Amino acid sequence: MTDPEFPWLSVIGAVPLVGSVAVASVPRGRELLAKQLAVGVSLVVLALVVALGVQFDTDEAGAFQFTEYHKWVPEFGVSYALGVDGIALVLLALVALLTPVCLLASWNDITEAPGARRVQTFFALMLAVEGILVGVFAATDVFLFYVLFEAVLIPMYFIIGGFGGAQRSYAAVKFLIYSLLGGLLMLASVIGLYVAGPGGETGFLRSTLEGASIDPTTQRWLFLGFFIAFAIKAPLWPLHTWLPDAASEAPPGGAVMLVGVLDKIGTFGMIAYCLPLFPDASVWARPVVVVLCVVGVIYGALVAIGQADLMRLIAYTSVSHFGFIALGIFAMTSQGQAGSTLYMLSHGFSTAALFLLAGMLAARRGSRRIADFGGVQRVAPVLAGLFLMAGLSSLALPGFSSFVSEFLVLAGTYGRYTVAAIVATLGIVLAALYILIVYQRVMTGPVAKAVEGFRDLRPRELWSVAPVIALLLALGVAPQLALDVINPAVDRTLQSVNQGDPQPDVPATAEQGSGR
Amino acid sequence: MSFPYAPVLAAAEPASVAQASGTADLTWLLLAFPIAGAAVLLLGGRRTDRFGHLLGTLASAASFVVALVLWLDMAGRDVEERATIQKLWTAIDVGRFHVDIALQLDQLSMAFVLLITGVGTLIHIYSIGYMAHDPDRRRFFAYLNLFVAAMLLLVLGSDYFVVYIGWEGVGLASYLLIGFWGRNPAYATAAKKAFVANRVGDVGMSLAIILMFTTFGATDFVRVHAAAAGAGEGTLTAIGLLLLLAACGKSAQLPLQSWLGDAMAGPTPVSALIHAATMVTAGVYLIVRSGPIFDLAPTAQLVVAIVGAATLVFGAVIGLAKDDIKKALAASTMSQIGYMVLAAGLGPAGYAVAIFHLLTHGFFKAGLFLGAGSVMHAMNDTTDMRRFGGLRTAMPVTFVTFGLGYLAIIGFPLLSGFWSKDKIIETAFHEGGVEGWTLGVVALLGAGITAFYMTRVMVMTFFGPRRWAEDAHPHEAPAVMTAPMVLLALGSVFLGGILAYGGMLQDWLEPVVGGHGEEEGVTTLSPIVVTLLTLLVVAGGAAAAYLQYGRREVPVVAPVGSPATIAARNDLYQDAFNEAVLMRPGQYLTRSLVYADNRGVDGAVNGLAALIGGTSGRLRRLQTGFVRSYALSMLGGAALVVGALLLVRI
Amino acid sequence: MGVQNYLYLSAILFTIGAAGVLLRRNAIVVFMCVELMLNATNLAFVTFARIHGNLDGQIIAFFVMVVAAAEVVVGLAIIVTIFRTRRSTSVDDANLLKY
Amino acid sequence: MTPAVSDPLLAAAHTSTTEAFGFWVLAPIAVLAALGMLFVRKAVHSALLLATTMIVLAVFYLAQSGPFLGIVQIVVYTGAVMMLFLFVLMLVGVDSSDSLVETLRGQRLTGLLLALGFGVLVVGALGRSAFDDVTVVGLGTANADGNVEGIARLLFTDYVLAFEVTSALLITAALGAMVLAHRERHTPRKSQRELSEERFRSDEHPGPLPPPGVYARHNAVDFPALLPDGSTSDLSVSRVLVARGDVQDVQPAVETTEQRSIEAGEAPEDVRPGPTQGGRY
Repeated sequence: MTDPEFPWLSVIGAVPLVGSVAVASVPRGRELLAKQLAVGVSLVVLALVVALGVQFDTDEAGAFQFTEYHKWVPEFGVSYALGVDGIALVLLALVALLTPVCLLASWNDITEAPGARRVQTFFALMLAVEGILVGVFAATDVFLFYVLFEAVLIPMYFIIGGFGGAQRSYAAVKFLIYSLLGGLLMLASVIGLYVAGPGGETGFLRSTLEGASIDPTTQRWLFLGFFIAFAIKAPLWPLHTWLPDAASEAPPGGAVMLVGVLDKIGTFGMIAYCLPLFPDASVWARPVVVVLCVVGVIYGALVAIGQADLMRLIAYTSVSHFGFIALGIFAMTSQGQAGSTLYMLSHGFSTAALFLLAGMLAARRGSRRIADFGGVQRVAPVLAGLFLMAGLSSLALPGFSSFVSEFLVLAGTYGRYTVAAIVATLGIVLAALYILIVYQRVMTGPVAKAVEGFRDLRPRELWSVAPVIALLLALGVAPQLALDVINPAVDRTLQSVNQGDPQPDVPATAEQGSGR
Repeated sequence: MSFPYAPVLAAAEPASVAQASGTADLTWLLLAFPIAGAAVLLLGGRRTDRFGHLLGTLASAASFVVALVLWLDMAGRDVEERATIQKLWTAIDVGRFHVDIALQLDQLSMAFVLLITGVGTLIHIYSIGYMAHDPDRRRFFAYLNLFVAAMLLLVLGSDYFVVYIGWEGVGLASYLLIGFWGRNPAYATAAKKAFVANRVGDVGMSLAIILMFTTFGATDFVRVHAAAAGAGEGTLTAIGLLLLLAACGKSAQLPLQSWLGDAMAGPTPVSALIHAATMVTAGVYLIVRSGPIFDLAPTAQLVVAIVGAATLVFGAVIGLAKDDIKKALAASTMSQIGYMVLAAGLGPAGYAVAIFHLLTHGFFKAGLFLGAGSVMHAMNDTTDMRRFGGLRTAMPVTFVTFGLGYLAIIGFPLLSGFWSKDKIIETAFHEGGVEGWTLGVVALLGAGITAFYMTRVMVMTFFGPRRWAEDAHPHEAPAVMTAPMVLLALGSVFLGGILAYGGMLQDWLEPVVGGHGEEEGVTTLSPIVVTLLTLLVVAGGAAAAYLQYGRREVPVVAPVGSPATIAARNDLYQDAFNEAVLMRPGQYLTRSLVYADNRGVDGAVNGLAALIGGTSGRLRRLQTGFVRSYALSMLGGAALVVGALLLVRI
Repeated sequence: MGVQNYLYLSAILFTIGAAGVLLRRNAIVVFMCVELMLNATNLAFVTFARIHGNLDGQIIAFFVMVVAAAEVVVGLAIIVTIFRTRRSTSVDDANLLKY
Repeated sequence: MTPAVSDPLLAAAHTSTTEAFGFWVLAPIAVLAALGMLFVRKAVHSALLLATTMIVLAVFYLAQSGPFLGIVQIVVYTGAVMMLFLFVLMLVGVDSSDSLVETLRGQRLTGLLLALGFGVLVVGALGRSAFDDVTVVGLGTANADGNVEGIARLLFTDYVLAFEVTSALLITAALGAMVLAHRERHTPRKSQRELSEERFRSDEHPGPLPPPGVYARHNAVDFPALLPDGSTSDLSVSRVLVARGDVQDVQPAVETTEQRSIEAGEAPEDVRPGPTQGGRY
């Protein structure tokens, strides 16, 4: 297994895809087998990713490791090239961790799906999403990335449209068309990139393109194509409106997959593609992007406060959080970008926990409306406790990794865009409001009539959410574990855009803290 | 103003804050016990219900023991070697941003550690009795342990970032405990209000730390304080004001004071520990700890003093009209912390005094709250003082301990409060100039009002005729509750004297907060005069209250009262103000944004879709289904192509 | 006379065929007009074969005929089927495939 | 390249006078026939006119050194394909004729204009191409071994794949035509007994209706039969006669005794007991 030639990434991507086919072919009537098989496959993927992480050379985290290269369409410079750096590794870990969680949490949700949709199909689609996402994060060829970027929409479309709530087809179509619109712009840019780049058999490799000097005007246009696609995916204000619909209509497991992992493609794309491929254009667009991000932070939080639907509320908090993530990326400081990368992880976990718990609440109550709950804490204290923990993580309470990431983003931004950082800091007050208001309305107060019969979390539900919370806490206490992997990759990104950290006005004279 | 601290550090930093070794290595244990306690109780669930309260108390007591050991060890060392730092692990290392999870145990933190673990343990013990009948007692102790751990982290952190972690940790514990009886919607709202108000303060904290980072490239005390001298005054003022904002949130100072009264929704031990003795004083700690920054930013310092003075009066005035015993005490807490903040705003001269008052206040206010808890416990959780009266015979122990606490807070000679409050007023006058006079007079006035409202509380509760509800059968609390009250009462009586004896506390704190007596302000009034004046004012206040409430009948239902009374009863309209200025517009903004998002942003998206759909609906009509129409357009196309080809050829 | 006259003839016949397709409503007549167009192109192919001196044009014309034969067979079968159900051979009646 | 003028197969490099004469005679016929196709009302006339054009084209193929194609044109097109057309026309109704009134608004004008424009464009394009500079090679060399051999050689070498594919196409087409023309039976054929029972169960008159001539006042074919209610039956006269307008008018006898008796019984209006249909019962 330690063979350096072993195609780790291909295998990690292929296992869930093969598993997906296997799960789909489980005959009707054997739903349990399909579920077990799906969870088993996702755990195998997790084990593989852990093995990958163990072998990952942290000192060289800035460079791509476990690289694979095969020609695909050499005439157009397209190749099948995989590799991970620190940032991609973090996201791979996110995918691998959240998939089994989602599958476990969706155990019984799908049987209640309307119509005669097969349980097998749902689990197979989830595995398909996982497999494609692995490819998205591991691709080092722009064209391959694009293909997978679009491909992942298909299983997700069916997850939302096939297994979602009452408005599912509206939400699914909106999600698909919105994303495809971005994808179209990106396709144009991908082609343009090849034309403007050096071309040749490896003309789509990131390594080829990152060094290419493209003239500024072209760069800007190409950048816009990529950026809008990523901004839709992320989603940045004001391109966010598909998210609340899609996330609230999708089944909870699917919503986690969508918001927790799939949307990270957007922010991952910004840091891994937009910046290194179009350094000048990124710096050119920076002020506008920063403004959008800050607006998103405040706007998302304010709108979240006003939501009446549990799932939509969580979706809008994500809009706010994605604002933070993109802000950190475009602040172009090591703190900002490392914070953003860590934020992707934290946001994935905390949103996952929130969505899953909200899903469990909704499944018990049969409604997603906040007003339909009340006093859940009395009848289901564990559920309420975990919900509070997830919420606290979402509002970036110290001790959770989201706090570290949010703080790093703000600290990184302040040096470059002081006003933006100050305004964004107001987001932490609003975050407290939206989480605590929903906690107060749902969990505290007198026990509502319809809530009285609630049973607390089943062991399966507990074990699907508890690990996520535990990870959030662990990374909150010792974030350096993740930052060690992220930092070199972030430094490389910053080098590519030729941006250094702002220097402090009055550098402290004492030696670096590590000496003590 | 002298600034003895930073240059020394810059020159010989390692000597000043030594790496922990020997006994000081145990610092981490202080935190480990309560964290472990909280973790076991929270994760263990119902299984730990039987022994949860004992385990929680044990964890706190163990911490206290460790604190005592550490204290003895520290006291045994030379003054220069007392401060130690124990680095646990590196939390963050990104670019220049480097944060170690490290515990700095110096004289200042030591004082706090002893207060927190000591008073904390007493309150744990008290709670065993107080919460005996609550089905969720285990959870309560888990939260208490969590609070102790977070508070210890707050005072032990060697880095503003670590302090921030503890800072939010205590906020969380406070939130959980205020909302402990969250089935009452008002309590849950109070909890949320406290957390949000604290969060506003946290914005200040965040920005202050970030500003330190961008200015100095560091956030730990040692390096920041050492480099502070090199920064511009504007920056330092900004940092100072941001830290003040943080302190206002946590310590319920103007303008973020409104949450403290509502926070009394929590169980009374919580009010005693968190909302009187420890957490709410964190702001004072922060300001004192950041002394080197404030010393270089006189504007910020002045604002601190003004905020303190304003809150002092504000709280006291509210205290005058409150009929709820806990709310009256909460108002008093606000006011007393105003004293501390005022002192902290007076520069190095005031830091030690602020801490002094903080410590004594911790004892007597905790004692008062526990007494109030005992009364409520006896009176079926009634808090309305108009339904009390004449309890001194029913509850002698409570009466005595509460009475001692009362005497301490109004500054009865030789009791704890006398020493510390007197010092503050004295220091304020000492400042000289218009500021000094104003602050001094305000502080003096505050002492008088304090005497008035505390006497009112005392008289209405323990003296006069019995105005009890029908079903009230007051009885003395069990020993597990009275014992802590007695201990705290002893502290209220003697602590001040001990600490003041020969300037003991000031000497102890001097290496951290700077010198005291030598500080020569303008001698305006000699200490004796100030003391006498204070006593006079206090006596006047107390006498007035006695005349008002001791001699006359206290109506069971509150009379309408003058406009001033109504205003004070309504917390001087602070909630109304917040509601009108923040909440209503906020709700309106939120609602309109939701509308705008649905109709505007999403409307644009859906509108675009509808436009495309509509256009294609029109275009669809071209598909008549008539083959010949299609053939026509095909021929047209062919003609166009031929024509185009011809054109190109020409 | 030059060979191009054949081409002119071809063009004219093609145009007439096209006009017939547009103007006539009887499916069979329309079909016949299509055949006329095909024939017109065949004439052009044959003429071009002559001009260029190789037989490829004739081969193509041959293939056109074969394909036309196949097309006629299927097309007429379709017309008969439609007629059977709708009792009409008007192309305007078969307009269900709209909007 | 040595074009042997005497051999008609090889002579195609130039247009002989004979050819020119033939062309100028036949081409107008083709065009007129084609135009006629456009304007005649009856489909069968169109078919005949098309056949004319095709035969003319066959002659032109022959004239242009394409004897094989010429023959194929006559055999396959004018023979087989046109037969098929006529056959279908018979199925559909030989006498059916189009109404030439245009139903699609603007279709006729636009169609004509477009077709005209297209023709003008193509003809213009042809006119612009400088044919004078092009030397007409002629098929002398290509047809050296005979036209059929030449075509066969190409067909079985260069075009063999296309040729084979064509065979597949033809088979598919044949199958397709069969499938399309075949009418699927979904129910078993009804037996005599079932038909009879069905008839008696229905409300219709079960017995045979009066045969032709029962109420007739003439026995000539151009006199329609009378229905029980006294009106004439359209079905009783051949459509050909109706189309010609040769049907004699019959004034039914008013208020005959038979009619009254029938009205008293059952004389539904929709019963059309035409003489030709009587046999079906």
